[in-house]
Amino acid sequence: MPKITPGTLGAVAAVALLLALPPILDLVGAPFYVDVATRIAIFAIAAVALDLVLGYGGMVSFGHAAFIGVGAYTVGILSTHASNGTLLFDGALPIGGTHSALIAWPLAVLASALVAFFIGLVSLRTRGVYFIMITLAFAQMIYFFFVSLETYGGDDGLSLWERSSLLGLDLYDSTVFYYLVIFILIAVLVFCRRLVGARFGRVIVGARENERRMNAIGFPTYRYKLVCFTISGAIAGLAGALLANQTEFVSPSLLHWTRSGELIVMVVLGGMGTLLGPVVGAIFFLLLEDVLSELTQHWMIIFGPLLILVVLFANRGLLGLLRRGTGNDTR
Amino acid sequence: MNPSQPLLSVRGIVKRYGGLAASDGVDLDVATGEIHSIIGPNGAGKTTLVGQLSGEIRPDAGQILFDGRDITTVPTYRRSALGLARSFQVTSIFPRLTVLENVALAVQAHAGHSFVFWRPAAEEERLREPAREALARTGLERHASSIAATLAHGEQRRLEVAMAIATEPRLVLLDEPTAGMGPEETRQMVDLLHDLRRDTTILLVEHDMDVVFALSDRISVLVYGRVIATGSPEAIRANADVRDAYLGEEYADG
Amino acid sequence: MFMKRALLVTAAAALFALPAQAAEKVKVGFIATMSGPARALGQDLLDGFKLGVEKSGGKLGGLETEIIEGDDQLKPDVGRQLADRMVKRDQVDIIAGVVFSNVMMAIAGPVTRAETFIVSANAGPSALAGEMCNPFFFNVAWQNDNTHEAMGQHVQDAGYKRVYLMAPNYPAGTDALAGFKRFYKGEIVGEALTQINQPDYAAELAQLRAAEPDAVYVFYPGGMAVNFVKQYAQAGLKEEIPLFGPSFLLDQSVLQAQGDAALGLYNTAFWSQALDNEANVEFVRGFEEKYGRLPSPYAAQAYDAARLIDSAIRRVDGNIEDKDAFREALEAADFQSVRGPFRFNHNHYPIQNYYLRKVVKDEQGRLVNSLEGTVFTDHADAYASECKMK
Amino acid sequence: MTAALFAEQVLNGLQLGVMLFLMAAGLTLVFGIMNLINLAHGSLYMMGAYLTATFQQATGSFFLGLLLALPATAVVAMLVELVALRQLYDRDHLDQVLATFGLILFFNELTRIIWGPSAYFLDVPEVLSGTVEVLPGIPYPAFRLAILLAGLAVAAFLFFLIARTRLGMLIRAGASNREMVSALGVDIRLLYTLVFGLGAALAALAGGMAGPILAVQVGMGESILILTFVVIVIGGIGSVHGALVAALLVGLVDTFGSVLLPAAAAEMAIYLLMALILVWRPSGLFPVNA
Repeated sequence: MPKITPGTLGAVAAVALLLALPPILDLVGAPFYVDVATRIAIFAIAAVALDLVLGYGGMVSFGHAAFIGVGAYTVGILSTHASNGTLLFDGALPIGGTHSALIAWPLAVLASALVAFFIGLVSLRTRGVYFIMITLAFAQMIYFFFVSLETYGGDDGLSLWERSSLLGLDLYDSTVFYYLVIFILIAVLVFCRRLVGARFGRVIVGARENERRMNAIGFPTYRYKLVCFTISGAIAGLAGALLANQTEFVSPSLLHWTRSGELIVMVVLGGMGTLLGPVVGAIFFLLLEDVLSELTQHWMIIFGPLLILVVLFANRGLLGLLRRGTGNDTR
Repeated sequence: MNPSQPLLSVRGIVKRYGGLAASDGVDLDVATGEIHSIIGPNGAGKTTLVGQLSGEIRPDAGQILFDGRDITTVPTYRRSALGLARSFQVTSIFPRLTVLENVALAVQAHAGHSFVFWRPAAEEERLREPAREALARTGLERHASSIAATLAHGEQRRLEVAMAIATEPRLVLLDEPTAGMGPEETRQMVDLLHDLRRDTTILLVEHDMDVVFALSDRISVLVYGRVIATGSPEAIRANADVRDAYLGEEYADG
Repeated sequence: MFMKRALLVTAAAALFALPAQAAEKVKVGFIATMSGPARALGQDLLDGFKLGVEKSGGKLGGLETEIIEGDDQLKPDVGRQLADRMVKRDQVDIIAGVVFSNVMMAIAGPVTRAETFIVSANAGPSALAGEMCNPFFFNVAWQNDNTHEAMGQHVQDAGYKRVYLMAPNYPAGTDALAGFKRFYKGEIVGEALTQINQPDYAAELAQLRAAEPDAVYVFYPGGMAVNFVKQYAQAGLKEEIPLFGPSFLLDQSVLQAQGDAALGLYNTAFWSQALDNEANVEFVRGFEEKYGRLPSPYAAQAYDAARLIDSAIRRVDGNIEDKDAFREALEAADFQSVRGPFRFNHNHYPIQNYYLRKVVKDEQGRLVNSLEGTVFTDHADAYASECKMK
Repeated sequence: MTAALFAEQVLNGLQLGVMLFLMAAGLTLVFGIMNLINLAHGSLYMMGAYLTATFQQATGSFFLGLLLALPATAVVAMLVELVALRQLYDRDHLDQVLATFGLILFFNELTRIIWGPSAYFLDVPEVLSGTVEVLPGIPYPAFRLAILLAGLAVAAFLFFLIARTRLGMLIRAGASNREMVSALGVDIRLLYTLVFGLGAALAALAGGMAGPILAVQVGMGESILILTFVVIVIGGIGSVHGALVAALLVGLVDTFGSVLLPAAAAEMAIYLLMALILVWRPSGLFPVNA
């Protein structure tokens, strides 16, 4: 199967560039940008997760920030309990906190997956605008849940006393943390690539294209969409766990509804229903936000119309623009 | 299976929209191996009947039995698993997938569960082989790798049929398979259906009377939500009620 | 944990400290919320701070001064990224500003770990006053609870027996009510926590009226303050039951939008533009001249932040690289604060007076806070005892 | 809770309800007819409040200010429709969500540049400044009562407009059959622009009337926007009478939730209500295309 195609070459080049980034930045005297790149990569993971439901599954989720938040809070809460030595649950089976990434991160993924499962269970019964709005409503519920969660800082948020510990790696070292995040991003991309090409992915794409037909040829599409939604939530939760570690801080602002909107922007900006699209979108979105906000306080007045222009004239995303010439469009 | 028992049996199904009964006690038996056609004027309730048979519409009353089993409340996707396949009146394919992928998806629905996350579906011969066979049978094999949306109308209609038969169903419900076709395309479709009858029972909802009378073993006439007559093509043609209600003017004009 | 680490690092730094050279330039990273609905506060902070820098002729402590501005968008992770960039790329000496506690909590760890000083011009989370207090963190405004404690004392002194409390349901809100209750000993007849950024309080006001309290104490900042004060007056409650609040409920950033609904209401603050000291008179006049509006307490705090930094740089003769000396210079707080007496507690939070103010109209018919008395003299916060710093 | 207090809370709930209805009516019409999700509907509400305040200061009269703000907001909205939104009618919902999300950012920043970052002042008009004793011992703010009555009057007018007038007939026809409207010789694009303007005027009315009660500030549109979406989703998107029922329902649940439930639960009550209703009826209480 591994043929040398332009795509494979591009992927190899991209990975090489990602790996070489920290030394390059060091060389040009801008090592700080490793942190920026890390943050972009984390949001890229979340955007890829969203693209799985949005681009491949055609489910416009307006609540994905909630899953990032749940993942981040899981790590934050476990870390708090580990730091002050208190128990998370008391009673017959007392459970304490932990700093260990090997425990905390899978739990973050699991928690987000569970939340996504239950939200999906209800939301996927609806269609179209109703789906958009009900996912937004659920995300708002979770947002307010964390706002009122006074034990864990409520609206003020929760400081991570320590970053997670992972196999003796120094996660405080920007470069180490960067490589870890890049490794996870690539792993997520590979997993998603396999997933969309496998039977499961075919069902998801089929349901996007023509759900009625999928039912008629014998697929219980609801089930598959629910699993897809859950997987997507789980990956977003992983991004949340990473973000909590990078920021060393978790707060409800992570779950604000505009965050869900920004994630959608990233996916569409880069190109829906492609795997690299969301990555490109995250890079472009966050850099643009950064550059514009350094340019002027009123950067939103540029950013807003820019968004409209993208939708009107480049709604296949940046990747789509690049590919228009070559006619190589996988969507 | 009891040979004397009909494969599909509809007992008095009723479906009302507001005050209007789109199905007003429809009775219908389809025997194994036959081509059974349903005809009727516009507004007779054919679309509603097809919806109920495929499971997209739930009847208010009555029963649908498939191979003796009550499937009245069985969801669409499970009817397909039981061996009841269908095509759509308005072409319903996956326009952005290739022709082969379209059919392979239909095969996939019947080849075990699809919670497979790692192994590429494109490498599963178990899916592609039957799909290619179905394409060969419907004369579409040379289009296998074309994007479905690029096919001509008649070819898309045949792709519909290919998707329906790829799963080796026991009964195919074909909803106006020749809709919008020219004479040459219609002739190809008739040949295809002739060929299909060797392996499967066909329930045909069709407007084109030439097709109906050329193919059918039996015909049921639906008028105002009721079956007013069922019989061989000759019997139907001779039936005075049918002629009064419908056939006369339309067939004469046709 | 990072507390311990920071102390270790400090000790190491002290061991290897070289005779410091006077720096030529001081770089200040100024982080504030400059976009979104909460932008007004950020603008006040920035304007106040810039005026404070101008007072030294644009040179804090006589050093060339560069201010690098950053908009945290009220997103802690964005604030964190800004702080990282300022510390690592721009290599600022001090990070100042910061409106919101959640942003401060996100940046405090990494910035102090990098041994960069933070001079908070507003955010004063209790954690940083107590167990997470830090040698590199200074708050030149107030600790969240203080203003509420002062009003608790005043309402107690004024003899009100039955008080009804309201605040938004978030930590600053619950802290506010806790602060009030720390000094108010009468009966609390009702307590309502409302949704954060809730626009309409009609339902809660009906409940409040039915509880028949003697007095009402509420904490609502920003837009919520405007909503609440207007609706309280519109419901006819203002004449019936006296309303008290912290300065945030009635400060210059919201008064104009509240209009006459605010007239006559009492509030407590660490500062008033009516304070008659030399520094304050100069500040208020200068602010009005430069920006064409009256300063809010936020502007006063930020002005003081600039004055504090100026004084500390002077005290070390520009040797800001000597972190220990610079810290001592900051601790000395050798500057004329616009609020009168000012010194730092051992947790680097202020010990200062708290005043009673009343909303009145000035000669030009503008709504302002007049000075009605002093509630607390040399008041410290309740969390200092939890701070292990020297 | 005493009977009098209960009655007062019912009034509060209804008042919030009619406010939500004014917002929801425009949004649901625009969706029903143009099939457009407009996230920027809250920006029109904000625009209405700011323009009312500005015109009030210029004319010295709140009512005159409000009266001027309605057409002004409608004109701004119709310009936006002409320039940007018109291109979105045939796009999928995702594109619409994105583009109108961009519009929110634009409008917020524009407002901030024009009117400054601080909250803006808008006072209750003199004649409505007192309280009215609606029940013995229960003084109720006259202005809120006026909002309630004005809202109900607008609702009645809207139902009359849709049920009895030619424009209403076109609106009803446009919702179900674009070709038919075109066949009647009506410029469907003009109809769309007018409907959008109507929705904007309703939002401006809500914003202008909310101005004296609330802080007129950037971002005021977002908090009501999400509630409005909850309303139209519960009511069934495209259904004006669904919007009315749902708006009153949401107003009452929100009001009673905030006094009867603990804070955390009250915040989630509305969203829980919506989830439950959608589980029961996935297309809302009054689905338009049954």
